[in-house]
Amino acid sequence: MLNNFPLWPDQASTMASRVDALYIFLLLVTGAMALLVFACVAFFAARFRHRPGVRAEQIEGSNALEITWSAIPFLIFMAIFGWGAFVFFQERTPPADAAEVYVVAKQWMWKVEHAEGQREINELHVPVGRDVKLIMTSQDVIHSFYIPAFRIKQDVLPGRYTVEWFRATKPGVYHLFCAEYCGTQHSGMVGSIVVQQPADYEAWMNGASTGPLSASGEKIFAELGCSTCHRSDTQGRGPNLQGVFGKPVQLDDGRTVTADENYLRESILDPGSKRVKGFQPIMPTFQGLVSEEQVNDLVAYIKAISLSKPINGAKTSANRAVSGDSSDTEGQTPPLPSGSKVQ
Amino acid sequence: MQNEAGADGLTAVHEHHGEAHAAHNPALLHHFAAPEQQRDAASLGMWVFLATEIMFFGGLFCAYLVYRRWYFPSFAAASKSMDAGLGATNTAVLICSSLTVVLAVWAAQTARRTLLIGSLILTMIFGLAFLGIKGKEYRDKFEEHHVPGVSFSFENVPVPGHPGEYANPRHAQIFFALYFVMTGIHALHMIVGLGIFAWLLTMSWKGRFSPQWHTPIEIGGLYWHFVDIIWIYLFPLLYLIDRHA
Amino acid sequence: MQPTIPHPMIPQPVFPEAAEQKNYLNEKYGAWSWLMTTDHKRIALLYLLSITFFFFIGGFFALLIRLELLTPAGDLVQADTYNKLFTMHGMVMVFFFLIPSIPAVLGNFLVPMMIGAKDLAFPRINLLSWYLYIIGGALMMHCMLTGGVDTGWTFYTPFSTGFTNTKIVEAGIAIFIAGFSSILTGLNFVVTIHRMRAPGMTWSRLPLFIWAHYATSIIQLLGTPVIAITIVLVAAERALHLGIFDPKLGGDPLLFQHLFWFYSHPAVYIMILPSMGVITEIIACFSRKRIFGYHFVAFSSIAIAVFGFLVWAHHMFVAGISVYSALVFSFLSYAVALPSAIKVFNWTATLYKGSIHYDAPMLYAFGFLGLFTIGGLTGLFLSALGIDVHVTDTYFVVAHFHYIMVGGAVMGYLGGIHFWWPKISGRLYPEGWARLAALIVFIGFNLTFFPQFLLGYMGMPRRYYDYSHMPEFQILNVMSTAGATILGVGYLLPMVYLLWSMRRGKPASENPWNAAGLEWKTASPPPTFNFDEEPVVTWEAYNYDELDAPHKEEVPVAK
Amino acid sequence: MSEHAKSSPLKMYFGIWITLLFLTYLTYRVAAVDLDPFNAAVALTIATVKATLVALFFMHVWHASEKLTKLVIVAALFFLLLLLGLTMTDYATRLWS
Ligand code: HEA
Ligand code: HEA
Ligand code: HEC
Ligand code: CUA
Ligand SMILES: [Cu+2]
Repeated sequence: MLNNFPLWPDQASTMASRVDALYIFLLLVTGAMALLVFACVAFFAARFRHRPGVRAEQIEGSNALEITWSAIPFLIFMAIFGWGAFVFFQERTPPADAAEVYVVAKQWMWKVEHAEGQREINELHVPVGRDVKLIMTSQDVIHSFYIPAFRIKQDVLPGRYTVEWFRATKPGVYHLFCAEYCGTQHSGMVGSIVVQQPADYEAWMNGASTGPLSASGEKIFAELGCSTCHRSDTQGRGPNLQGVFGKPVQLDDGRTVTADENYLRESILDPGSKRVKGFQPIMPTFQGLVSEEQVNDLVAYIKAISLSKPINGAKTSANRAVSGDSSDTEGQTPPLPSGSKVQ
Repeated sequence: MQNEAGADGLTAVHEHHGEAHAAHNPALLHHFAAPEQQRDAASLGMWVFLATEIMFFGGLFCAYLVYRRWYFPSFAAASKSMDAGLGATNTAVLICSSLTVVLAVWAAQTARRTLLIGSLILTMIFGLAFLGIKGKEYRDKFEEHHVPGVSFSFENVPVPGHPGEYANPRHAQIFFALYFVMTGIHALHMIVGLGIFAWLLTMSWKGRFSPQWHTPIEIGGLYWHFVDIIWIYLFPLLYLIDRHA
Repeated sequence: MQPTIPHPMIPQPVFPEAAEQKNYLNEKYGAWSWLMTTDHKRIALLYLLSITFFFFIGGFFALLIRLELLTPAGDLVQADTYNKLFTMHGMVMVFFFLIPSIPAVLGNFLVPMMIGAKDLAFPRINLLSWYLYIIGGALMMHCMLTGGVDTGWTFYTPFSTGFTNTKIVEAGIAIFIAGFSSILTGLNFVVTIHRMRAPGMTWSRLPLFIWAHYATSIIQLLGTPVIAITIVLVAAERALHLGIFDPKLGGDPLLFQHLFWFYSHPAVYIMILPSMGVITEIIACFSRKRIFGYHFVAFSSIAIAVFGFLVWAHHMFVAGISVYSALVFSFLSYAVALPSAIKVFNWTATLYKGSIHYDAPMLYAFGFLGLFTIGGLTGLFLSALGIDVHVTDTYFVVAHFHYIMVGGAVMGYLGGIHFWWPKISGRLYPEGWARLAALIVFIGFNLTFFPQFLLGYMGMPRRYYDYSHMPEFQILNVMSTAGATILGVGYLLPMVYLLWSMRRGKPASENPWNAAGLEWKTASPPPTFNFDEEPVVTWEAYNYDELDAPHKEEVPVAK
Repeated sequence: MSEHAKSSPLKMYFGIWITLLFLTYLTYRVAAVDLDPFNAAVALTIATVKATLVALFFMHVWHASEKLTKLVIVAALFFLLLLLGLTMTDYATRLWS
């Protein structure tokens, strides 16, 4: 598992080389600065060591020097800041068409649900060359989903979703760590990321599956009676949920918010806090009635009916892309997985 | 007490502390050169302490600001359940106590013993009245089950100005949590203030203060006014969110 | 006057000429005269004792941590025990050792003397703050002995408020009380520096040590109250389930982090600024020079204190704050690095054309320069957003802050203790041993913490007690553990020879280093009210040209 | 701080006192009036006026204090604003909630 270069972590995602480039730049710049300082100190200490009869020369200071050694470091700092911010931006902006994986953290394990329905514990299988977006939440305390070989990390919070994404570039098995201290078995909350060639991945995919998340979501949607209010016509007491995901929503208090995953989640668990304009506050809260996994299923379902026109949870956009259905070229569907696109 | 010898010829007999000043001012501590220095130090010390107090309450104001933005409807509903009349009365009580404090300082400056003692007593009475009213409000909240915890209940309370909408009990509970922490800590400061004023009262009774030296009254007064100012903010923030309609 | 009964705790003079001198140490005897003292110098010694105690407690935990990490498997202690170990290590080291260390020991001892005052402005408050420290410390000890805490020193919610059943509230109260002690120390310094300066001691004649302490006090005064109220909220949340930090009840766990770091980031400057002050004095003295760019060094201390309040969320880049906010805080983190850079450059420039002596304090100062620079520069890595995402919560961070806190702040503290030891104790320490100790500390330190940078970039998360899934991390961990034992020896050595020197060391003259500064113009050890007559300052700070003027004899510096 | 040279400041003290009581009454009444977005602003402005009056006249910041006192106050308020303001850079720009 170790690369041929010891003391250096594997580079297995598109982000890894970008972070490493910045890191090496910083090593060089700060190394040069440190060497400069140390060389001056060492040279002065040797050259001006005390000799009997030789007195120190008093120097008050020099504004020109002070300005120089404030301005130059400042410029260097700004370069570092800018570059760091740039990389961060990429880290924080998942491509719109990434495949989605739901992650639920709990003391002390990772539960992973692929949009297609595969469930894993402390493992995550992904194909090479494919953008994957993790939609994560925690059942209890704060955890952090860390894959050193991908150079990505994101805290996983209870009560909301956080998101991170990557595109794996090298098949292999990589460490998954929980990086935020979460209690007794924090150091046991580790697992593996299995990056596979698309063909292997598909073979794995076709193994046992309980059906897509959106399908379970559809079932729950009916069981909990959501569908009594949210109907696909305009007769319901609640808004029609088709096409809501990703769109701006006008709220009763005048604000407009984008219906992202967190919004859907909040609408289910805490409907009162953001009320859609023109509707009565009649939706009951489902806090405590649904598990984190069920919320994920519902969110996946609502997203599915937003993204693809025919509402039959069995065939979601995400599902189609993974199974290699290349006929769908619409903007919202993910690109093809292709082993040859490994960078 | 006395240091006879330094390591070298610098040695000189240290002036025996305080004696020269002791005549006017028994309270001059001997590491100070002059009474003014001592008074200025004390007053600066109190001001700096008040600066730390601002930050102490600042943490609470920060939490308040965050949740008020998030949960405005429930905060408004919860705020409306408060007795603003009592809150306003308490504000007035504190303002009166600030007046008597400032009178006490003035009395000390101008050597008016009766006024000094009277003002201090009045201040304490106002302070106690404030705590009494606060106590009654706490009891009311307790009876209404508005104290956060297992017995908390805030069901079906309408949001002011939004007919048909009800406060979210969980959000209202955060309001009440902040309410109790903020007013509780404020009340704790009042109790400390009462202790300080009880001490000032005994000192005044014994005639310890003079127009030359009454620093404790001044800095005790600063503290009291500060606690008053905190309340001046707590009142609108807690009692007057969206009260109309 | 009390009869002079020899006290076993107090070193008795061995030399007859010293026997006659009255000083703060021998003026009164008996435990009571120490416990009830309002003399800032005696209070400093009380702090010295208690802080040393906590340093060894914290160090003891560190050794256990390192032993556990010697092997990948979690074999020495249980998982919960390990979690308590690093928590108590962090809490003790931060709140009961490093934050009070230099201010409460050297600052207490020197601030009044350096500005020509007889004492701090509020001597009784000063004593009170020691008692608060002791009460807080006792509570912390009690907490540790009856089970301890396992949240990490950062107390993150909702783990601390709802998921652990260890003694959070008790530890919180202990830190609350110690925080109060810290506030009172800062308050005393600010008022003293404003009100008690001797005639002629203008702001630009103040030693830079004073400027550093002034800046430190600002942070103590304005930052500490926020952690205090945060602790109150955590305790209340834990006891009553208010929901302020609990997402299940509508609260936001990140609010806790904001409030916590609003104090705890500036707090790291409480730890480093006084050390910078010490280093400045040492460098000036042992290069026999006025500090290069006095005003820049002075104002950079204030700038660090103020900017220090602007950067706290750089500890939260991956915690879930908004991207915009992360950008702002990353940018501001670079703003706070600038004044530190200015200091490093000015220290270096001070050496230029100096007359440099290699006494032990100066060796510590060199060590500080090197290690602080490395620690600080790695701070730049952490505040670069793109890199922090990878290295946050790994050993990279652990290495970063140990480089600054142990390599920087503790080095400065030890350097300062050596530098002023003649003044404090009236005795000289053995120079050869001291140089050896400085060398051992430097080597041991680097061996301990440099490998952790590599570990961190390789991805080893912090607060892991068991790394059996990643045995590739072992070699570096073994190096680190080996270093820690060397480091431990390096810290024990000064303990031994400094204690030894209290009885056996050569008596120190008034000014053994021929150093500038008012504290050197009175006896060693000083009399109770510091000066026999109120000093009047007519010279500039760091007037080494006058001290070394040729008409005077060359003053022997190295022994 | 104390200025006993001056004539009796009692009138001023009582004047401030009446003003403060009036402002309390005002803030209480104005809260019942619908000023839609401005209710909070008005309430806080009144509170600030009151606090300023107490500080300036009852705490003698206006007449008897040296600059340093003012500096301490301004510094404390500045840091309070930093705490609130920089925290809001996060809360005001989060995409969620
Ligand atoms: C005394 C303690 C101390 C000090 C002084 C500092 C100083 C700095 N720290 Fe550090 N830090 C800690 C103690 C300290 N830190 C601790 C304890 C933690 C972890 C807490 C925890 O999670 O448990 C931490 C964590 C920490 C983090 C969060 C890491 C994470 O958890 O993800 C960050 C991120 O920005 C950071 C940055 C900085 C920066 C930029 C400085 C700057 O102030 C450094 C400035 C100094 C220099 C830059 C060096 C000298 C300059 C030059 C020689 C100039 C020339 C250079 C160039 C031109 C390139 N620190
Ligand atoms: C001032 C601060 C300070 C200091 C001085 C130190 C000193 C040391 N620290 Fe610590 N450290 C922290 C502050 C500090 N640390 C903080 C804040 C954390 C984070 C905690 C958290 O995650 O919550 C941390 C975490 C931390 C970790 C990470 C734990 C983890 O994440 O799992 C490690 C691991 O190596 C470590 C090691 C050390 C070592 C080897 C020393 C050495 O320098 C210590 C050397 C001293 C000695 C070895 C003492 C010598 C004494 C004896 C030999 C006598 C024996 C004792 C008795 C008889 C009682 N520290
Ligand atoms: C009693 C009727 C009712 C039931 C049952 C109900 N809802 Fe709703 N829902 C509403 C109403 C009315 C609104 C619009 C007002 C609001 O936002 O609160 C709404 C809004 C929403 C929204 C935000 C829609 C938008 O356009 O922005 C989502 C998402 C949602 N509901 C999901 C669900 C789910 C999932 C369930 C079942 C677990 C459910 N609802 C059950 C009545 C209901
Ligand atoms: Cu989960 Cu650490
Ligand atoms: Cu920091």
